[in-house]
Amino acid sequence: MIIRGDEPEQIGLLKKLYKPGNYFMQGNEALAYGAIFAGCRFYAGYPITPSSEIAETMARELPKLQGYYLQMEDEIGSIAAMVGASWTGLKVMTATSGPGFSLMQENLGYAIMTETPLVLVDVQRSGPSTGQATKGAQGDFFQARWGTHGDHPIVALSPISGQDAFWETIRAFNIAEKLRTPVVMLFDGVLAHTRELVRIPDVEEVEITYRKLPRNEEEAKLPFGDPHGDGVPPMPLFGHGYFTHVTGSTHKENGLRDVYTPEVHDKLVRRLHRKIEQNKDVYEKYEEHFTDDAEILVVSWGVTARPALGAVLKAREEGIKAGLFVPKTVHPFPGERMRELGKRVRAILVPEMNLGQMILEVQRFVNDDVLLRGINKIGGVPLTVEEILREIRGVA
Amino acid sequence: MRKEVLFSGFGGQGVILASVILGRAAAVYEGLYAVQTQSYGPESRGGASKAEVVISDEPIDYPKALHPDYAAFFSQEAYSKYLYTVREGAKVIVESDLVPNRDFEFEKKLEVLALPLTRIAEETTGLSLTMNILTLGILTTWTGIVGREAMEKATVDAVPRGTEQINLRALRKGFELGEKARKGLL
Amino acid sequence: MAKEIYSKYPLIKYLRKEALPTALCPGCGGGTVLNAFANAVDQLKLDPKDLVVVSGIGCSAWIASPYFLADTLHTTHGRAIAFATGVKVGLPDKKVVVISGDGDLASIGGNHLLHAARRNIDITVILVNNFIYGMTGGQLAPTTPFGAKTTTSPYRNIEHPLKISETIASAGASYVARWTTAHVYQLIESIKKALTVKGFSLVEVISQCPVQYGRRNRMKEPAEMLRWFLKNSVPISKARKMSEEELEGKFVIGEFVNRERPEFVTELNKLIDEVQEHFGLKGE
Amino acid sequence: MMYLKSAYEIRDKYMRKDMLPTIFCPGCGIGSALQFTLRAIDDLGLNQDEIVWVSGIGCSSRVPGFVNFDGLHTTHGRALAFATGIKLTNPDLRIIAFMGDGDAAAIGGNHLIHAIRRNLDVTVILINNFTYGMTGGQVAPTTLKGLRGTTAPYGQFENPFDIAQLAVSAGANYVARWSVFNYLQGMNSIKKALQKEGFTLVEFLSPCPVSFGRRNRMKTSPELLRWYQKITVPLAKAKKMKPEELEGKIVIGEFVDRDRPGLVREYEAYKKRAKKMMGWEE
Amino acid sequence: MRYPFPVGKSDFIQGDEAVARAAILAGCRFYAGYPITPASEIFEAMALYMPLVDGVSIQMEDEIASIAAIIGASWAGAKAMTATSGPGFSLMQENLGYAIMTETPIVVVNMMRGGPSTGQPTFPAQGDIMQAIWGTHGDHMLIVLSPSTVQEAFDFTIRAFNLAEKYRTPVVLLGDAELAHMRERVYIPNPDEIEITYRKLPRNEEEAKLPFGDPHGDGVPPMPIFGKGYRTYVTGLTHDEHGRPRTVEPEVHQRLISRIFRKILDHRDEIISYETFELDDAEIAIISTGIVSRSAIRAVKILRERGVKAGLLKLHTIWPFDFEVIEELAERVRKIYVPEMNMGQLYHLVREGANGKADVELIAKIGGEVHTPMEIAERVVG
Repeated sequence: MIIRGDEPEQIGLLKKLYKPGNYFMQGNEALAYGAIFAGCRFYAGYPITPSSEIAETMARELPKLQGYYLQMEDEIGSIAAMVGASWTGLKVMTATSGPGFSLMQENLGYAIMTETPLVLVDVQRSGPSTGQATKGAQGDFFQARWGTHGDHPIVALSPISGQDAFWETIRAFNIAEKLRTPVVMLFDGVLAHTRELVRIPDVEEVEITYRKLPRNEEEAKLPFGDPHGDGVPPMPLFGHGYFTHVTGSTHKENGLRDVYTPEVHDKLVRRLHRKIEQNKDVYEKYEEHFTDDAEILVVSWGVTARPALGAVLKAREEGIKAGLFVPKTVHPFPGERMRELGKRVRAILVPEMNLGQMILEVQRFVNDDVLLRGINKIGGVPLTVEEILREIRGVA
Repeated sequence: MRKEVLFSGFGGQGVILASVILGRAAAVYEGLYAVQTQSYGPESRGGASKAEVVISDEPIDYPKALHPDYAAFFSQEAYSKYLYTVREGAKVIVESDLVPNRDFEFEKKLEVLALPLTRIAEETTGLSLTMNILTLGILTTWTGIVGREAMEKATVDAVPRGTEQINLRALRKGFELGEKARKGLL
Repeated sequence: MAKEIYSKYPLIKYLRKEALPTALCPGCGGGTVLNAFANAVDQLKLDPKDLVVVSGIGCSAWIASPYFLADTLHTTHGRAIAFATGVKVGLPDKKVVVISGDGDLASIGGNHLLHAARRNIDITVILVNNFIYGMTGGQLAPTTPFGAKTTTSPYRNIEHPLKISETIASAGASYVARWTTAHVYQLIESIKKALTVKGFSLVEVISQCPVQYGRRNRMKEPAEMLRWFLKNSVPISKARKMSEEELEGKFVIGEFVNRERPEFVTELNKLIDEVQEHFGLKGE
Repeated sequence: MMYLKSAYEIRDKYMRKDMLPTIFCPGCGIGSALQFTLRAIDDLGLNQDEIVWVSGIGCSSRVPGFVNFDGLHTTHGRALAFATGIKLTNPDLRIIAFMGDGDAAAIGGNHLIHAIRRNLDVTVILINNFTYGMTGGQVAPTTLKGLRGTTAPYGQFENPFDIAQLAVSAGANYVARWSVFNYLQGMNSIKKALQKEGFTLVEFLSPCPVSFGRRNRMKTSPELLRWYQKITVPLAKAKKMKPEELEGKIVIGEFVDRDRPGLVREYEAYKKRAKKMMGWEE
Repeated sequence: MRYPFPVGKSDFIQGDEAVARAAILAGCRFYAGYPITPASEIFEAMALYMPLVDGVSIQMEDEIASIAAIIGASWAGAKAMTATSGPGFSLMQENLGYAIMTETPIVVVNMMRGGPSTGQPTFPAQGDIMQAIWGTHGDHMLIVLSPSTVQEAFDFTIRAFNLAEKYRTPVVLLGDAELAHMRERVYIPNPDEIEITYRKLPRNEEEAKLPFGDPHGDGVPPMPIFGKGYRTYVTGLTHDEHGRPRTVEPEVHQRLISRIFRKILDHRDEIISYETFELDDAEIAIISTGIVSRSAIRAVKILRERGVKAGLLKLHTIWPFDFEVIEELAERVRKIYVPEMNMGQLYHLVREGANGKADVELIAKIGGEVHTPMEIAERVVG
């Protein structure tokens, strides 16, 4: 039995189990509940700090909802099992941290190539390598974009609070389903373990999506075609008698391998890119504060966006025209908007918990007459309002 | 001087070995620059097999053959597939027994030497397998792209131990034929 | 003439015609395995719609993928069983079959093989053991016999081959058997049993790769390799009475285990039932 | 009866003072296994500078940081692969891999069986505590059916691995299993293992009261030790028991002791053969 | 020292073979690998040569184990290498990060093929440029080199070992399937013609006690290899100068990671290398790396013949990236073209470097064929 998450029985179960209201919970738990509300009924994972609470919440809750929790032998097995389950029609997720994310890179590429919807949560911790296992960081920004080999597009979201994680996870599932693609959630160790007030909504408030299925035999025969012109082929699930062939090798629209014809590769990989590029409206999202008249723009993401907002508010109190731009979908980067904003401001500050990653994206979209500066901090402690404010004052 | 050479046929005819020997003769024994590439398509598993050598007296920028100056076709499939990539006026060797259907109209723009290469090889050495070496011999003297001595040394380097003499016999027969061709006697 | 025999081959209905001919070299044992598998499916009267075939990377991964006409998932190197685990959980009523090679399943994928056997998940694995990495050009595999030559052990293999069937039997599989491509009837019977048994089943098939293995080990012809298999095969009942030294270089064939053990997906669903019962969620 | 040096003596001789105290929780069994290992080294009079300790990730894997030897603390599951590089590069070094069950048998299961197959010269001290202690008590591939972990809140439904048995059938030269309660046998096994060529493994059932025991109604180490006593069966006795009787039991003892040539010896012979084949040497 | 191949003369060999021979001459004595197209020939050559020079060549159970084994070998004192292609490179990412964190000199060769996923195993691509830089998790720094000819494959391999040893860091050599299998003339030098570097070893007990310190102020600590009685402890956790895990003090992490960045960025002048062709008076610049550079050189020649003032900047070092050189160039040319065998990777770095000062256009090609010179030239003339 394949559960999509929006069946009356499932809605009934959700209503019975999760009363709407405010709860005090960890970011990891909020994220897991988001997945549950989004219809995720298959989780395969492997223990790793600081993501383990997501697994533990799923292990506790999924069986109640007729869902499956699997602990695999490693992270490679986890993402593999997810892809397998997704092809049977389940909505699937795994959560890990940097070292596990590194291990998953090969199969993440497989999921991109085979257009398998899945949600992969990377609770970033301080690295490289084993680093500071319990400390948060934002060092996997570019790994999420470029970690697997070969030409590939990717969608990655990054929530800024526990509450946000709940909703962004639902959005991640919706994007994954709608565009038949893996979606990476760049969470972090700080938010993962922070307990905050999280409002669990009424089930009716949550809108969820399920992948396009083939409407007829014809469509099912082209699991990697583009019958609707939106770059997203319907997904002929296993077990429906379609005899679908799925491969990570370069394949034709019918799924059969052809690794020798340059045009076949060109057509496939360009569609994969186009599918993401032309459906910006499905995933592009950012937040703006005081950008209308800002002279100094702070661009930030994830956990750092919060002290950044604090700093901008304080700066405003001091009469400095500061503004804040927060990409919520960090890949593909909202470059057009960045370009527009970049034209209007004098200086751009990019605070992040790494030695400078998103700033390189920003740099691509602004001209050299804008002062661009990173505010970088590593070591596991989030940037403070004061630290960011000091830099704002410095360029004011 | 940039010369592009194409060898093509089917698996087992020694197409790739021929290209390696030519490249080696040019690069190691003539002091020229040479690049050898081969296709790793499905052809390498039974279908048409193709190898290219680019030879030049200056460093070679683009490493692939765009419009071969010299070409050898050992099978119908190879002939039909790659003939049209050669440059006008190119010198082309065709295994006439294995390429029954030829485009004589197109060949008018080329210098074509069509010979029953496999048969000649067998008659010369008793081994049809030496056809590729025979062809190298023809190419050497017909085009002058490398010298005889260089070609002999490169051949000895590359063929299996114990088969040197047989292969040299094939090569020298090729020299003879190429010489004749150059003089317009074939 | 050859064409006629081809079209009369009754099991062609199980093959994906647009993908033919296969990419397997002449004399490869993969064809025998594909044939045995199709025969087993046919004899059991299984509907291919109830099959999902999963494979990894390598020549043997191509045996059923894409040539067998069912849902086929061709995955990354070594991970087929982990992918299959997800498929089986999602589709517990379907037969999930993994057909792949020794390098794929027992080298890079060895861990997934072990853990699937431990879980005893209801997946049938047909492991084609040809002692070599064929696709990449004949490198050493963890199954390469001691002393054999490969491109990465040019002076002979100094490592000991992994005894796959023995290891998987002790890891907890429900059904394990080993045959060679010279034992086609037994092979078909074992595949049938493996497809029927509830739990993890492994059929290891010793198979010939004349091009990459045989050629480098003085057996250029497929027939020579089959003769080698036949000459060195020892039935398991006899092998039990033999010493380790006597068994050096032999292929122990037969059924290693055939037992009932709790199966993973059944246990998982049982657990879900109990949890739902416990929280009063049944019948919602 | 052998003379046992005081624990302080062992500590002072072999531990890095600047790294103490260890991170281990009260009641943890890793300290015992560590002590057995150090005592074995001491008894055999092995040179401290010729031993390298290698580990992966997890509680047990932090051990090389506390002992005063060369130590390589690597990535999760991969210790034996790292060890392969060290041993083949410098065969004079003796390698001790200190590993946990999750590290060795879950994520690292493949490296384990392949190192055994190659007969890599290494002594594995395997701490089996049925859980992932460091990440907070998730179930491991060794967790017996019905036992609980944070990721099996309703009791483990999967079948467990028998690591020692797996090592035997993969071809190890020496395999023994004890609980940390069997200290003399444990120490003797380590001594044997350290003196052998090839792959040797000594598995210890080791209490983890905090992450494992607490969730399984055994909050303290003594309770866990009593439980081990209850569920373990000596090999000699087990041989006479039926499979049904052995259900839920863990067999302890020496499982195999054989002398297949180790990887280092094989590789040395290989180099000689290569030179001979290429005419470099007679 | 006897070598299993001729030295002091030219040979006609494949890119893969050139990498293997260079490694042997650079002093590499440990190779661990796993078969993968198109890098298997490197392994096969190493398997043939290593036992003869008393080195080790071992086939591991997967790529994860391969990189693990060479890191272990490096700590036991050997110069060590592995080679792979995209899928294997993806699997190696975790341990590549470990090598960065533990400052272990190793060389990892990636012969790029068409991706993502299994893609086109036998065809060349440049899809792993960004992966080589960003593939592992966490903030990290390493060196990435990219050859375009078989001779460069040889030379850069030696350079990769020297840089790895000098800066105690992993170095990635990015080739591609075309280069891997292509044969060209290569001069294999005599050992005395090559400059070979070996890592700094501690000069005394004091230095050995700080395997992750900075006693010489260059950011590169001496490496107390195993078995010398130093009792070194090496961990991928955040550690202090002595190697002791210190995972909760932000300053320790900051100090460690900053030094790992600094030891490479402070020596950019030595690490970064590039070549120019007709660039001095160029109005149009082409920037490329690897195999495509060869088409680009020809394209420049074609363009010059047509009267277009074009020039080429061919990057040998991809990371650390020379943003300054690109910016200078952007100030004096009209337009920059970036031909590459992917959908745009080097292009991003060039845009960052150009900093809005010149228009940057991507000439992307995928599918397994190198751009023809004409394809590039035609885009430039429009």
